[in-house]
Amino acid sequence: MIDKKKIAKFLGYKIVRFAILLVVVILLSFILIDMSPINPVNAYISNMVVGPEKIAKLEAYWGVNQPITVKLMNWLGNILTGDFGTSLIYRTPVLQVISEKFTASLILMLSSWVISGVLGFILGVLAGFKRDTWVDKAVKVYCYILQSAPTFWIALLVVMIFSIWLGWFPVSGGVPIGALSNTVSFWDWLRHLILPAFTLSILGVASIALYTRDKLIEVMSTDYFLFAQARGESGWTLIKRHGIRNILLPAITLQFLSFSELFGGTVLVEQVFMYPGIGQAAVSAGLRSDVPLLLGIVIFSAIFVYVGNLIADVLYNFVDPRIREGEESG
Amino acid sequence: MELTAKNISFRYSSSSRRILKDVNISIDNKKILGLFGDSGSGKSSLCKILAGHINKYEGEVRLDGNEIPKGFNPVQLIYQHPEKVMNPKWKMHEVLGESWDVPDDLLEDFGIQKSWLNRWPAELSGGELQRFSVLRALNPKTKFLIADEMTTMLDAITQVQIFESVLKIVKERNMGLLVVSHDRNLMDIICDDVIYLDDINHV
Amino acid sequence: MDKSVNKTNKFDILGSMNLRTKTLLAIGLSVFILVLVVIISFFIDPSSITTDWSVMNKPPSLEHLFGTDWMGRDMFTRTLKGLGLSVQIGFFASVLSSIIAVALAFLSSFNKYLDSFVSWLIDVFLSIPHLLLIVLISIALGGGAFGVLVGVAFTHWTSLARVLRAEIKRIKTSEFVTISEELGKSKFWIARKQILPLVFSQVIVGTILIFPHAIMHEASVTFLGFGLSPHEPAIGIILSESMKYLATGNWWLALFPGLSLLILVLLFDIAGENIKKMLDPASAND
Amino acid sequence: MNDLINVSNISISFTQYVKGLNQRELKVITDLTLDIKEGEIVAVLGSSGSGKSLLAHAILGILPHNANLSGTMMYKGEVLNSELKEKLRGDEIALIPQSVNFLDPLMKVSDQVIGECKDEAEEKEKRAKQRAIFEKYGLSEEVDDMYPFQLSGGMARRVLVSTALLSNPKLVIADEPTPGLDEKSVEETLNHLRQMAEDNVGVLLITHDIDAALKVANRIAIFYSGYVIEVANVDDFSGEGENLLHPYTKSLYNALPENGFNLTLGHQPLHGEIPSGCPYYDRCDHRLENCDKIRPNLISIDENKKVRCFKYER
Repeated sequence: MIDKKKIAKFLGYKIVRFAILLVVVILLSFILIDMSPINPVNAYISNMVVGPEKIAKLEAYWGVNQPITVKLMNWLGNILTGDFGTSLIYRTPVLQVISEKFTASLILMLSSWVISGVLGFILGVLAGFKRDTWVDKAVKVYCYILQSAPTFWIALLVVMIFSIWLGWFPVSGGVPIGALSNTVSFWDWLRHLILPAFTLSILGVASIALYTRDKLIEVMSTDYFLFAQARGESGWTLIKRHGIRNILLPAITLQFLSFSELFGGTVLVEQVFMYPGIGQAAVSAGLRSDVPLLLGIVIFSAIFVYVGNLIADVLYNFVDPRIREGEESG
Repeated sequence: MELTAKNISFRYSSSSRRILKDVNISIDNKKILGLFGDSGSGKSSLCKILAGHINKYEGEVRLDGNEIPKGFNPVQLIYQHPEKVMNPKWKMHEVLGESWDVPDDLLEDFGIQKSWLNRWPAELSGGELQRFSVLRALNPKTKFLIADEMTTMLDAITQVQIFESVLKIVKERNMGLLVVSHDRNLMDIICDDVIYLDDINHV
Repeated sequence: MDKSVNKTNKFDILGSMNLRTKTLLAIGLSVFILVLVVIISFFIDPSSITTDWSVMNKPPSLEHLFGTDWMGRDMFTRTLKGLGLSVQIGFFASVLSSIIAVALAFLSSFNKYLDSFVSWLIDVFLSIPHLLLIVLISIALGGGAFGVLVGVAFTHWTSLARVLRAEIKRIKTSEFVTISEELGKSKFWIARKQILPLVFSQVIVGTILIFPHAIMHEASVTFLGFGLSPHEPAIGIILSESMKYLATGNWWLALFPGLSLLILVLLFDIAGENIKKMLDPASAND
Repeated sequence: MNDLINVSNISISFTQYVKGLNQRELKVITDLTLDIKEGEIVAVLGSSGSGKSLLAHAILGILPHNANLSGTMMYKGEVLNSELKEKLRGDEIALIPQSVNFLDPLMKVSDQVIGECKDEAEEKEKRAKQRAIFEKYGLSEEVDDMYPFQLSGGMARRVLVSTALLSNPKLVIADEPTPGLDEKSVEETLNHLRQMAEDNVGVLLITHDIDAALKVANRIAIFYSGYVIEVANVDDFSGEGENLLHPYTKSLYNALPENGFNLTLGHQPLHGEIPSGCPYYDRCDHRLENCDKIRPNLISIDENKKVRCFKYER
């Protein structure tokens, strides 16, 4: 049984820790952006014609000439009241932009996360089980190559093959730009989702498959695996009873720890497929000096990654019986 | 010279069972003392406390009534598994050299061949490694030697060899020796006194 | 003498090659190619990559192995130059990265406050997605090669630092270290004589294995437009430009530069894995 | 009594990579010959780390990838090849492993003791049997649901012994069942082995503990540098060892604290330093002319006794 009180204590500790972490992440990113030559006023007016008194007003609003501490305090104060500011390029509140874009990206990330996890685990088990055969070699070669391939290049290849050469999918765009999301048919939306999700999935397979393979081989040389063999267990049942049981949890944990990589991959893939998600928004915000949006995205991506790490931690601390019940029996 | 441990209590972490409870023991350099007890009775923990390998415990360890000096510890401990007490990236001459310059005649006494000095620990077997670990502990500044199941993993012939060499040097230097073993016959032969550490830890 | 049987036979190739020879060969070959790429890229005169409107958009041929772009520039030369640049940035970033990792790992071994500080610092750096953090650092430093280099270096030390921290912790609780302490050795002496030799090979291997990641992240950030400036012949730039010409069928613009980068990264991986085997023979016993 | 297993001229070696991936052939067991009869306990006695566990793994057919095995094995007169090994292991041949590490850390004790089951009926039957055996060894119902890390040392030992009995084995291989146990637990473990022998099971006891071997075994095979240098009856270990044949065995016997704690100089040759002649040559008191050049064979003195020494060759 999982001890509820212990979990609550653990989560409480983790949340406090996360709060501190978040403050540091905010400080860090704020300082980094403040160091940069980005000027939000210029970004805001970009190609509008604006008079000098308007510029002065804007500068006052953004606090361009104020010391960093004052700017930071203002901004932090606003965040605490739930106001992340207004995006300069979308001209809408940052929170609204993020919630829209993050939803689009989450669908992309989660689908590829699940597919790559399941597929990678299966391939890894197969390769480890059929070690040193052609199956193993094929899986290994695939993984090594995919691991060394730049994400965006694979995305480019996928576009070249499936969109341009075969013409099966549209070349770009999550939804036609400018169309409201409720006017886009489900099929349209799915058609734009498949290629980016496919790209992220085939890339994500590599690390989980290699990890599973190595772990299974490690388990297969343990004393307990040997003893199970000595007791007449063999073949697939042996792998299932003593192999998979022992590697499933670490593999799932690893997959939860990969949220940071997943986010990075999504940014690149969205850029190539022009999928209007959080990654593309982040790149635009960075390139076009949309400071409020960029800061907002950093905070929410940090929350996203932390949640992944937290789940991994919980799995590790509360599912494995050795750690779960280790305390009491000492 | 006398090594005393007073009111020693010990547990691994705050939540776990107490392994030692109010143990008192005293070793002097005139007699060879044997310590005997069931597995799990805390013999090894007591040895580690005496030799400073465990620092968090209740009670006190004294040498002639004084605190154990900082730096080189005059109380040296020999473990059961010699392969764990050597850095795998060190050659055997470095292992010995960490403690002192061992004279050639002593190497010979302990049945160590010169050619072994240039080997890695992984290239020697348990019997040979244990000779090194004992010799390393026998720095001239060592006053007490604690042998915790020193020969349990070795064959009877090697056991005799190691004990003969150790007993010789212990007598020469007038050192104290505590022998921990589960082998009553061995203790009867070697030790002047044997004490029993039972489950409730009253020596 | 050792009764070891050395099966190396000069007159019998590949079939009976033992692991040692194969490993050495793999390391030698990959290092050779990598060095070759860097040297060649050094000797390419940037002025040779000039626009030549007479050979615009040519598919690959013997004259232009990787084809030419819309400005008539030879893609093979551009790619080589770009790879050279990648290796340089990757080298400095990974060395800087592992210096940070080693320093922090040793710092964490001093006392438990420093240890929790280091583990907390690792947490901070792990909680922002790598790519985003590199972009932030790169923006903060005003972009360019320096920005990317620092960005990559400051994001890639975490895993090595973690491994080293755990390893040092394990070594510090080992019995041979306890014995060193009781023999009166100082903390500094133990760190230098006991811990360093045991983690040395991990540091070397760790540094080499950061290399491919560093190269890929540099290319990614540049591709997104935050890295090297558009007039540098970087692989990221080449590929991001090629995106505009995909629909017109200029497939060679994306294929070859990307493939070259993949092979480069793969070579580093192979070299790293094999050097790991050499330094830790136990892993090769199966 | 019928022969259960005959092992003749078994050699096990490893191709090993050492520093810088230099390859070497590491011979762990050389030219081992041994037989076990029904209801008999035969101990293989050798120093720890000498690789005698590999004999158990060779009989069960679970040697690691990089091990090379040569020689022949017969089980009840049938050649024991890898198919037969696979059929017999866990059934007629059972292993009692060294430590709790041989139990799957993530599986409840009872689940792994009963092993894999084809259907529910088989599972029910096996569970009942497992419970009965556990009962016999004083393991309460609570133990069924425990994970291996929760077992105390003595409990773990009893669980390991009971795994062997689930399948009604004819041959039990006990690999170092005694180290780290106190006298009481050693005695208990040895009693289990005696009981098995009384039920006409053959027991191969692999150990470095000469006292344990002397207490339960009928015959003892002495290991020296990877060779079996003598197989002796347990009764020969008496008096001053005058019935023992090989000089090493005699020294070993007389080195025991209870037999005088007598000193013999020298050490076993290291791996890779084994001379071409008799491995005991440099320590031997009665060397013959050819002892340093030719390696003696293991010769039979009578039905039970064997020795590897030129002194006894005719």
